[in-house]
Amino acid sequence: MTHTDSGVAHQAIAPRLPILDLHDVRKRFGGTVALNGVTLSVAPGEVHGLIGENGAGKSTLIKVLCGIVKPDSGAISLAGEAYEPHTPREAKARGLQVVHQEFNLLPFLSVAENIFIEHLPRNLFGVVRRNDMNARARAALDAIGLKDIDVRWPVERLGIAHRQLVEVARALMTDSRVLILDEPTATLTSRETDRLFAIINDLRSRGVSVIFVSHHLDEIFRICDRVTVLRNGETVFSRRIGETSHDELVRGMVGQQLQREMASGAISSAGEGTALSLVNFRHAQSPHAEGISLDLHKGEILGIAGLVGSGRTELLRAIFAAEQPLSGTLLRDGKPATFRSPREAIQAGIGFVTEDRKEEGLILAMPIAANVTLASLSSISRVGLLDRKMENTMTQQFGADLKLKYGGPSRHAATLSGGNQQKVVLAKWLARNPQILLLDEPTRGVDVGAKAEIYALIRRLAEKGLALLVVSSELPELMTLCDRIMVMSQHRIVGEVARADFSEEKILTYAYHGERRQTGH
Amino acid sequence: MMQALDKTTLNAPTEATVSGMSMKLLLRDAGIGIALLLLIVFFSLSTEHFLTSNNISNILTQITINLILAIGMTFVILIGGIDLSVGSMLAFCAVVAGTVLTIPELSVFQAVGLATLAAIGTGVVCGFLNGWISAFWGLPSFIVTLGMLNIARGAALQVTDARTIYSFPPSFNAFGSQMVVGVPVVFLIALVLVAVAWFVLSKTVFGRLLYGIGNNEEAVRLAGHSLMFYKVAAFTIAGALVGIAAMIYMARLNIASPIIGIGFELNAIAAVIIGGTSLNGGRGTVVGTLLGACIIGVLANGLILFGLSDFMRQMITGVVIILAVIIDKYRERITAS
Amino acid sequence: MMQALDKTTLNAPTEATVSGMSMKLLLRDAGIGIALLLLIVFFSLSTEHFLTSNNISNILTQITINLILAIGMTFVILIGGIDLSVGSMLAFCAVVAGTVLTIPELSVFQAVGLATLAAIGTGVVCGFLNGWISAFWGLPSFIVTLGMLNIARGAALQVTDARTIYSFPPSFNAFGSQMVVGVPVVFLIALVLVAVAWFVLSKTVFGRLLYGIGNNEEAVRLAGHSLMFYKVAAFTIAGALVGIAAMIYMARLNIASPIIGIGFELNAIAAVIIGGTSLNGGRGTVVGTLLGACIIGVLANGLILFGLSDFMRQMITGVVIILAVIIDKYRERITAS
Amino acid sequence: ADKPVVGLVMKSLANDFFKNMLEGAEAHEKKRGDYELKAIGMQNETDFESQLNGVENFITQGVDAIVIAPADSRAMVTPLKKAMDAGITVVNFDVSLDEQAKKDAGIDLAFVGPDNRGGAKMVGEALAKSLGAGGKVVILEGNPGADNAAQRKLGFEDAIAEGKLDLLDSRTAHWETEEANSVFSTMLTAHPDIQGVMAANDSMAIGVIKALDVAGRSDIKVVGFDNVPAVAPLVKDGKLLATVDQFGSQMAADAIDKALEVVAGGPKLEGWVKTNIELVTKDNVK
Ligand SMILES: Nc1ncnc2c1ncn2[C@@H]1O[C@H](COP(=O)(O)OP(=O)(O)OP(=O)(O)O)[C@@H](O)[C@H]1O
Ligand SMILES: Nc1ncnc2c1ncn2[C@@H]1O[C@H](COP(=O)(O)OP(=O)(O)OP(=O)(O)O)[C@@H](O)[C@H]1O
Ligand SMILES: [Mg+2]
Ligand SMILES: [Mg+2]
Repeated sequence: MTHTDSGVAHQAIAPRLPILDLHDVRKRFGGTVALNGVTLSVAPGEVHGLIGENGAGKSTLIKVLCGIVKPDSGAISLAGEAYEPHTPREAKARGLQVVHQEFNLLPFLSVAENIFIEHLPRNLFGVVRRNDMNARARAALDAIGLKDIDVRWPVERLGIAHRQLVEVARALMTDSRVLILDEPTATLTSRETDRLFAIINDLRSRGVSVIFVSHHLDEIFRICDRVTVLRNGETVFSRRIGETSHDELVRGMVGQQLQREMASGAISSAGEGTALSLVNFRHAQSPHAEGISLDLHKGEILGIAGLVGSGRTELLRAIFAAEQPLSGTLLRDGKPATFRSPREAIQAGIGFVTEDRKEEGLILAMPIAANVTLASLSSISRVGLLDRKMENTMTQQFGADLKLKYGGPSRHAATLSGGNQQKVVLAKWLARNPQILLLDEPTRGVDVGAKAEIYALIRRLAEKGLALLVVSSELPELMTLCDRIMVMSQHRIVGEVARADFSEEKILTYAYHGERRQTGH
Repeated sequence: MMQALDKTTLNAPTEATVSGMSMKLLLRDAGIGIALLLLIVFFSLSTEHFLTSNNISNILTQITINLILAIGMTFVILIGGIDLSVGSMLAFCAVVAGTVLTIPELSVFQAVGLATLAAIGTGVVCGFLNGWISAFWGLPSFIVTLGMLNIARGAALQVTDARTIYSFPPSFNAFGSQMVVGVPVVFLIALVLVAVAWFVLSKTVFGRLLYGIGNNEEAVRLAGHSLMFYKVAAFTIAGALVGIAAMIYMARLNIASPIIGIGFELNAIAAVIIGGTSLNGGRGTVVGTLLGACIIGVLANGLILFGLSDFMRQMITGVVIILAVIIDKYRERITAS
Repeated sequence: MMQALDKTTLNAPTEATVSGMSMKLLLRDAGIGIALLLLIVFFSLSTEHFLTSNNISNILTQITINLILAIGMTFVILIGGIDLSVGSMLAFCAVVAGTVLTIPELSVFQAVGLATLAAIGTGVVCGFLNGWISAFWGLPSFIVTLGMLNIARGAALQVTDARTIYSFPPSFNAFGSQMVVGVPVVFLIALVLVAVAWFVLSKTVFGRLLYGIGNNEEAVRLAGHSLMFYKVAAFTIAGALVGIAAMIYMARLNIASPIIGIGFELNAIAAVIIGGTSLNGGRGTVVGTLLGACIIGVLANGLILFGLSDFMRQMITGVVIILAVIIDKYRERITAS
Repeated sequence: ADKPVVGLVMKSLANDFFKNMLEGAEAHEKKRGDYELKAIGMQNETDFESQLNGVENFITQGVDAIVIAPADSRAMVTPLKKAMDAGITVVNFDVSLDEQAKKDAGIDLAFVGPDNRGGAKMVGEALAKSLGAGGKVVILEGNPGADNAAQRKLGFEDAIAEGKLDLLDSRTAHWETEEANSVFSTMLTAHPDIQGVMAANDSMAIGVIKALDVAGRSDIKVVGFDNVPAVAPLVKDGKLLATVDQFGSQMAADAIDKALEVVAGGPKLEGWVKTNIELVTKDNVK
């Protein structure tokens, strides 16, 4: 490396010649500075963590690397040669593979076709060798532990976590020199995450470099050799993993010491009557006639844990009447209620933060303000006329509350970073002032700082008497937040753990228990 | 529209940018405006009569029907639908209204009033059916309105037995060619409709949700809004506007025939899309539609004045339509960078 | 299609399910097949001549042109595009080929060969332009092909000076009405084209990527494929098929006129969409298109045999088109649960 | 002084009949050399608006005379009145404006043109003669709602009544060859005993004849209308029993002559200046 540091503290010089080297890369989108001098080098066979707050520029950096976004300035070299990809095709040809943060799947094509979309196996005449493809896709899925889905299914039928794994499988199909994973674990439970790490380890041993983006610092410590911290589009520092600490990384990301919000387990005052109870509540996808029964008290935070595909999302959707329940009773404040549409659920004071923000949560091509107010239009309008001033005030207020990093209320939601988009979805429901809030993976893609804020917010809401039902694939999250955790497996509630008894081991035992019973392992 | 806002407003999301916003608003529609301007300049220089006040008012009259249909079409396309039945519905509304208009027992005043109600009512019923059938059954509106295209045309022919209705009250016909300071009254009506549509689409909750549905139906549904209502409403509005267009058609041509309006749907859709509205829904403005309709009208008029043979004229029309949207793309690329 | 797979195959993803798969495949297209069957049963019972071999071969002949156009349209719609120019292109291809066919110096063999090349070549050029202009400039294909609709029609009129070309070689005309065991040869050609299209779309890499583009263009681009190539290819294939349809038209009717094919695009699109292909692209089959074309053809024929008046017939046609897709929806709901 | 300008307003130029008419007019302009011709057509036959726009454009351009083949016999009355009020000489040809509509608008306008109904009757009679009383016939109509289509149908019906023919079915094929072919094939299935076909134009007759070829029915007689070049071989072969020539190329030229007379200060035209029509059969086809 010939360049001099611009105030960036490089710790150790990489042992070998770096495979990928970025120097002072910059990118602006109109008035937003997304990258403001990123310097980074990745050694061959190294797993390099990339961390930073929401909107720090991680995804933009990755888009630069794979030829989607053209940087304004800066130098990039790949294996010692200058590297300026203009198209994703070019990037792939040079040996870069990416799993993007937002999904890029073909919903009506089969899982196998999605996995092989880059190079569909063909014979001389361009005919797809379907058997071969399906078999190899099967093997690829088995390798990452996705045994329970058929490779001939259309991707449309998969849940969000499975989709993420399919994307990972796709990226692994081609041999690459550098594999970039943008928040692959955001939708995974610990079991899938473990498998993914095993794969990463294997790649490392074969000399492939991996850039790994995550908001989970424990994952960074588990898998990475080195880590680079971005803040406001700038490299703060790069360190060997052994030479840094959790606190130092957090300080690097947010620029100050964060209060350990996670630890404070202030328990909300549960138990002033049930806000919602389900009795033998069953939806169309559930294989069990007895359905699901549970009680959610006012002011309570009830967590639902479970492995991917255990039916948590579908339960929430059925409660919200996004899908019609089949049978069973739903009691709202003790009174039986039937919702025929989300509209009626909302009128009964229920809000639903969906897990797939792109498909169900946001209108990406519309302004942030329009998204924030989407569920509470009546409160920003008079006789059907929109009050833009009120709308903007409301947006700015929630923007401030949730520490949203955004250009302005009138910018499109699509211009936000992934984590900030998630905050907009939250704001949409908070603006509605619900009495019951269903949260499906509420902090998916949210950075540590913001996560703490969201936790605090959820707790404040509970203190105000809201009943919260939280589905999350992160056990620490549930254990920090919840008063009670129910564990689902195979569409059943297989166990319940009270706060006093919280332990990962206990919850996982329940979660795998159902699994074992089913598959006979 | 909200989507019009450009990147530069980014760091000043305060009230002070309102005038900046309208500038951007203008700029957004300017691409197609530039194409229109080029056309106007070209025809002004190359033909003798193009810029005479007489010809301008001709053009405005000639644009009117298509513009009114295109306003309704904008609503439908914004929610991601399409309405192929407007031409047939125009004929059906016209013959129903024409029948009322020629009832001898009625005074002119009554006849015109009832006929207007009949025209709009017919349009509303057909539009409602279009919207309801597609929303309730979840069918593509392309097919449903293709069905309605046949149904309305058949009905128009059936009720009149393929005969033309004529002999409308003279004062009604006079209205069709009335001018106010050189501008045809019928065009002014269309302009008022543009203004109302613009207001509804950009200033009301209703309009906001139409855009939302065009962008992401599921998100709007999960936010507790009834998709059915808004979809049906968009098609019904389109139907009502067809009814108004039918009255104006009758006032202009003095007849109501069951075979009018064939192919009008393509012209209306073309105006909407040339005007920058996305066929996938969720994006576009009614001001763009106005400009799109102007382009089509100016082109048709100017090429005749230019003296091209009919066949050449048809070819050139095709080329210019494509060029107009290419110019719009150029503008987009330039303002984006 | 893969999409056909239902939940029941879920736990047995082995080779043993292949026959189960074809069952599902049938079931998927069956919805519209049921609608077709209902129509056929109805007309068989209610009219005397419907099920005669003569009438069946009539229907097959009458379907042929629309079916061939609809095959090409399937390619275009699958990638999320639309082609409004097929009717005009049909006329343009026909008059170009007709001109070649009537060159007196050529032997029949040469004339027919060259004319076929000319027809397909003309279609390929127009289709290529459609695809290239929309892909290169990122324009909606609706507008580009609307432009081409005007250009090709104008060109057809210009080259012929609006005159009909006639007097083709008798052996060429004979071919147009040839039968093989009661089935018109032209229909067999269309069936072969269906089979080829089905193979290309479902079995080849090319076809799968067309589906992919219709599903999620961006994802296909990110996977390193050239969108340009596939988009241009889809429109070019549609153009080539228009050329073939033009030759069949000429062989059947013995003339080539610049005003043929008006409105054919709507019929072709209707066949595709009734056949279950999504207008948004990415989903559908050419077998569905075949069934859709059959529905349209059976309806047109049956309603005349049924003795309905022209106007009633038009109305009923509209109603049945809508009913057919409603039946398809029902099937979907039932198989889904 | 400038030559007088004549605005010729026609229907769709996209067919042989009007194309011939236009060429006749253009040849006429060259031959006379004392006027300037401006011609416009329309997109399709039901596109009344573009004809209306054409008339308005001619008024704007200040032409001396408008010679018009109206797309609709009633819709064009108002704009033509406007033209007359602007001092423009107007001559109506090809299709006559509606008498009642003219009276209502308070204008008096001559018509130069053929008798569509008479022509249709003429060709219908030829068919009746060949079939004899009781012959079973079907009609293929033009565009429903079009004046000439309605006139021709009436003419056919006159001939059927007089010749005591038996009308089995009457349907539109919208002037089109392909549609006529399909519709007629199906009519033939429903009524295998058809003996004669009256097609309201030759394009449809071509489609019918092709359907008869395929069905192998050389016993059915067909008559058409317009005498377009493409039917000449069919008339010679006897596949088309008869058609009617309206001498379209002459018609516009005649109307222009009449208009120029008035522009030059001649007396106002009145009534119906009938133009020639002729039955074309095997005996006189060229
Ligand atoms: N196309 C765009 N137009 C305008 N601004 C953009 C665009 N893409 C990204 N940005 C902005 O650039 C900044 C960096 O975004 P980026 O997506 O790289 O963040 P990130 O580090 O990946 O965050 P997260 O952890 O939330 O995914 C953000 O402020 C974002 O709003
Ligand atoms: N459309 C569908 N067709 C078939 N199976 C489906 C479909 N959608 C979901 N499933 C299956 O239903 C089960 C429950 O899915 P659900 O999304 O509710 O699980 P989850 O616990 O929320 O997991 P995730 O983390 O994936 O969201 C899974 O086995 C999933 O594969
Ligand atoms: Mg990101
Ligand atoms: Mg889930």
